[in-house]
Amino acid sequence: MKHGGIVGIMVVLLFGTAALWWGSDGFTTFTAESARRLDVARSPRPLPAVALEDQRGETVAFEDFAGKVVLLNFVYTRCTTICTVLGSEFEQLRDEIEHSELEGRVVLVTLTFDPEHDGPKQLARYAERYGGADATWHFVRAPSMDDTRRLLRAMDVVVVADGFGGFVHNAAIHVIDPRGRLVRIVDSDAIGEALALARELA
Amino acid sequence: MLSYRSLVAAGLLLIAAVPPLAWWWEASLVRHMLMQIPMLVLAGFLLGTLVAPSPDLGVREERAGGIAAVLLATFCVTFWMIPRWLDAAVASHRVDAIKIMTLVLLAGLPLAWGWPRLGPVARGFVWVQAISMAIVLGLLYLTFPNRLCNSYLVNEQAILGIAMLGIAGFLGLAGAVPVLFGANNGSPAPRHPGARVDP
Amino acid sequence: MVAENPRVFTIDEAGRRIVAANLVVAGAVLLAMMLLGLTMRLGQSGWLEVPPARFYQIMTVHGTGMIGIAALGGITVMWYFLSQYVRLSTHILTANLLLFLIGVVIILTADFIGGFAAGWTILFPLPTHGAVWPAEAAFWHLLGLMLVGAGLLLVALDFGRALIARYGSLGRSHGWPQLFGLSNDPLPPPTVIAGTMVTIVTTLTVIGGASIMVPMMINALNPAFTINPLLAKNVIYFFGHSLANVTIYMAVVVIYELLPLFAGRPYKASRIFVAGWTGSTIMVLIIFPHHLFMDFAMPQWASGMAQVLSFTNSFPAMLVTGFGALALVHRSGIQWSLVSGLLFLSLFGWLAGIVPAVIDATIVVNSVMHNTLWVPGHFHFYMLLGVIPMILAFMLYLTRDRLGRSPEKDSDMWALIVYLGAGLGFVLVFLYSGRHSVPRRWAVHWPEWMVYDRFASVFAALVILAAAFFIVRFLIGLRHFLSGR
Amino acid sequence: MQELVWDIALLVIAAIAAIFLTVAVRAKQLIDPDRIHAFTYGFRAKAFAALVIVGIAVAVITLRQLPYVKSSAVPVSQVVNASGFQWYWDLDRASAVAGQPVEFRVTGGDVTHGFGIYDDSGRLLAQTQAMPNYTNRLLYTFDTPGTYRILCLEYCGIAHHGMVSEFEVTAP
Repeated sequence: MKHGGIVGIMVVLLFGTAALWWGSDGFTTFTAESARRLDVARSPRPLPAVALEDQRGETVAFEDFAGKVVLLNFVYTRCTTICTVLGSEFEQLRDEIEHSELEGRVVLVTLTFDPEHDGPKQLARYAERYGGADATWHFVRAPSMDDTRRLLRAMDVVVVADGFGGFVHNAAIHVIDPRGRLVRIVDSDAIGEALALARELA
Repeated sequence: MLSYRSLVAAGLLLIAAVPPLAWWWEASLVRHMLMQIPMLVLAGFLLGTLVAPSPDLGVREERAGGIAAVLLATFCVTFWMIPRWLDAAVASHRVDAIKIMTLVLLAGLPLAWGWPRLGPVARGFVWVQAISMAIVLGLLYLTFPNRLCNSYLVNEQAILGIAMLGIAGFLGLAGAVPVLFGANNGSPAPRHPGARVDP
Repeated sequence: MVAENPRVFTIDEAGRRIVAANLVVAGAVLLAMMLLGLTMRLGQSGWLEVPPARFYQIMTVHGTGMIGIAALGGITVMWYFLSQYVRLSTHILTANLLLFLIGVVIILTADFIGGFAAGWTILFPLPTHGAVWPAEAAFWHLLGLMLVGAGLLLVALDFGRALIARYGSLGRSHGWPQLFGLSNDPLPPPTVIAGTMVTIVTTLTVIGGASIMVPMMINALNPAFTINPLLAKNVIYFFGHSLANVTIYMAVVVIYELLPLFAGRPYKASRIFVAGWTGSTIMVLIIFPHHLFMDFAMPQWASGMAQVLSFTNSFPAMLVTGFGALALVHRSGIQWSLVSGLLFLSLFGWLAGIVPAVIDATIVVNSVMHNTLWVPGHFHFYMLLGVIPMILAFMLYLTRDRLGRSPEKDSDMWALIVYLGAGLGFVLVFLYSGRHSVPRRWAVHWPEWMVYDRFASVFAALVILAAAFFIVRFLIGLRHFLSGR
Repeated sequence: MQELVWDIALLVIAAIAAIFLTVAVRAKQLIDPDRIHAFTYGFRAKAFAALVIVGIAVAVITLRQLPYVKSSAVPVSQVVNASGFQWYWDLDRASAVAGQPVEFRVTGGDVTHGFGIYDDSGRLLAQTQAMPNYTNRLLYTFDTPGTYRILCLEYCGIAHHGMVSEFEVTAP
């Protein structure tokens, strides 16, 4: 055992580096957000069957959009900061989709994670800010808080209270393929990328 | 055997690792990184001082073993400094349990065994690396425009960044003051095997 | 406490072997890097076809390699003389050489095969935004630098450990109690004071280097993580300036130790000497903003301070080391030999090299000189005619020229004259090109600049011949040194 | 400026060389070490005083004319927005009128570049760094009409030497 100590150092170096490599997907993924995106891109995730309610108070479900590509984002209507940016980005997306070959094949869904406050009335009012809901853009909530949590958990969306009555959450566009699986997550301002993906999948 | 140290270690574990107190620490990024994790490592360290035999520095193997042990602790702490694993520990109790166990057993314990076995150069090396890693993390958290952790707010990130730079400064001063102004008188005779001064 | 310069230096066999290995590597890399430098000048002069991508890879390797061997050679000089006063570890010096060699292999691979060519200054975000080389190449180049830095850090820490063991603290080995009148003990020898400065500066330099290279390595792997470019620039120049500078403070002890042997007069530390070195310790670490004069976003106080400190930083070199050494030689009946000649030349190179540096550290001048060939002119001055002759003098002293008693050959004097003449010509061409606004780091030169490049190429070739002569001399005498006689 | 700087540098280097030569040549004329000590150290005090005086004078003179433009400066009628990219200059206008100040707002689009203004004889007139995230304001008044060139003065990758743009200056 003349070189036992040196061997020990080598073993620790090897296993330590391996652990860090594994824990960061080859030193590329250091944050939970990028880990979530990488994981979704690698293995698409089915979404839980959850009853949703839209801005008119009518019941909808993700199955209703089967055969279409869904671009989904999360908001809460009291939000005055990032969610307004998210809204105008989806507005741009709608302008691009409508009157193009994508119309009817791609829908936009804005989902509130604050169903206790955001009822159909609040959702409708929120929709009005961006020209109202139509066949392309739906504003929905999962009426029960449990269902909302299941949805958020399935997509690894984390919502944190900001201490001022609002929330902080992952701002991103979630791309759901015609089979109802979450297949990609892109930056909320990556409109071109989201459209390209939708075109590919639709 | 109930010694003073084992009591402190048990107390630290109780405060840092037992829910719901553990969750309270983890609810804030600064508490999580700068209080809970150090407490866990310290608890492991104190437990380690109870079980580790005192070093025999005449044996070279002991020194190499010390380096391996401190390296292990470094890897373990580094792993839990990766933002996604901080997030994962908050999101999953199972990951959190693994975090607590590894920080105690794979970071604190080996540190207690390894640190007394390190020579002054190795200690200095670890110290210097700790300073630059604190600067790196400080800059990372201070300047990163987006959220690094999904579980925490971005303003807490900036606080953590400043705190990390503060820690770097503290480590620097704590290292520099004794090195520059130590009260030791030194050894009177210049003896060295490599090169002896001829009379 | 022993303050006298030892008349004879002794070293055990393990120490001899690692010192020799370090110097062989330093000599070989020096020649290789000089040839790369010549290739660049030939390419600019139009005499040799060097594709731009290859030119910039060569430029990156040349800069990195030269700083690397200046540090390796300098730290070996310092190790040898410091080991006369304190107990140093040969294992650490060996570890340093191994880390250096591994780092060199990684860097050469990353640059010549991976295509990395961001210059030795690795100015963020260029390393990871090179457009033609992959980010992985940047990662590996930076990793190579980190290994070289880790080796230097180990030696510096060993210096620190040994100095503290012997003197109690770095403040004491720096002579501070005597400087501030708190102690009447004799001052530590000059080499110990210089070694203390090198310990402090090298350690802080490596901390700075690691603090910026690790984020850049993360950026190479994960582009989403970025760094503020101006902050990065500050840290990079803190690291780069201090590292390039500290090499001369490592190597300069060869003057303190050897020149007295030739001149027959002792070189003793004084309170002025301690004050000068203390000033250097502090100023070397805080004058780096003189690299950022053209960054108008820098706070003006930082720029103004950097200009003033750059002026004052020349005082210790000029008035302490330079003046002291000249006084030592003046009318001393010094024995001129290859070694004492190189020592004298190196002192001139250092002091004269400060002149264009200080001038360029004036903000108004910097406006029209920054990043012209004036800048390489100034640092080639003190590297080629300062640091390198110090290391060469050390190599030749060890192998053949103890106390200058060995017979001098005509060829020795000729080599010295060629080295000085061609070296001076080489750096003056750089400075003259700077006077004519020739931009720095251009692979392709405009026709009107090529005449300068051709003169530079001829001078460079002559310098290489002289340097090769010295290094061959060293290699021939190496067995003599290793045998310990 | 360049000529002055070169002359001063050459003069001081020559002076240092002369001192070294003198010491080298006279090294064999032995002198009593005690006398040399008193002589040289008295001389050092004078040299120190001289360096301090020259240094302060140069610092005071040169620090009064810094190239940095404060944001509160008088408005300039000619503004040029310049961005450096790998490997070209993007200038929103490529001409100006002589005799009136021009404000160059310089930034880097990808990596750090250097914005250097050259006249038609190849002389560097003024420069600033072109860095991402920052806009540096460089004020320059062209005295004579003609074709000027913008050269990249910070190494920015393998076509660094190709970053040259022309800038026309017309008579008022």
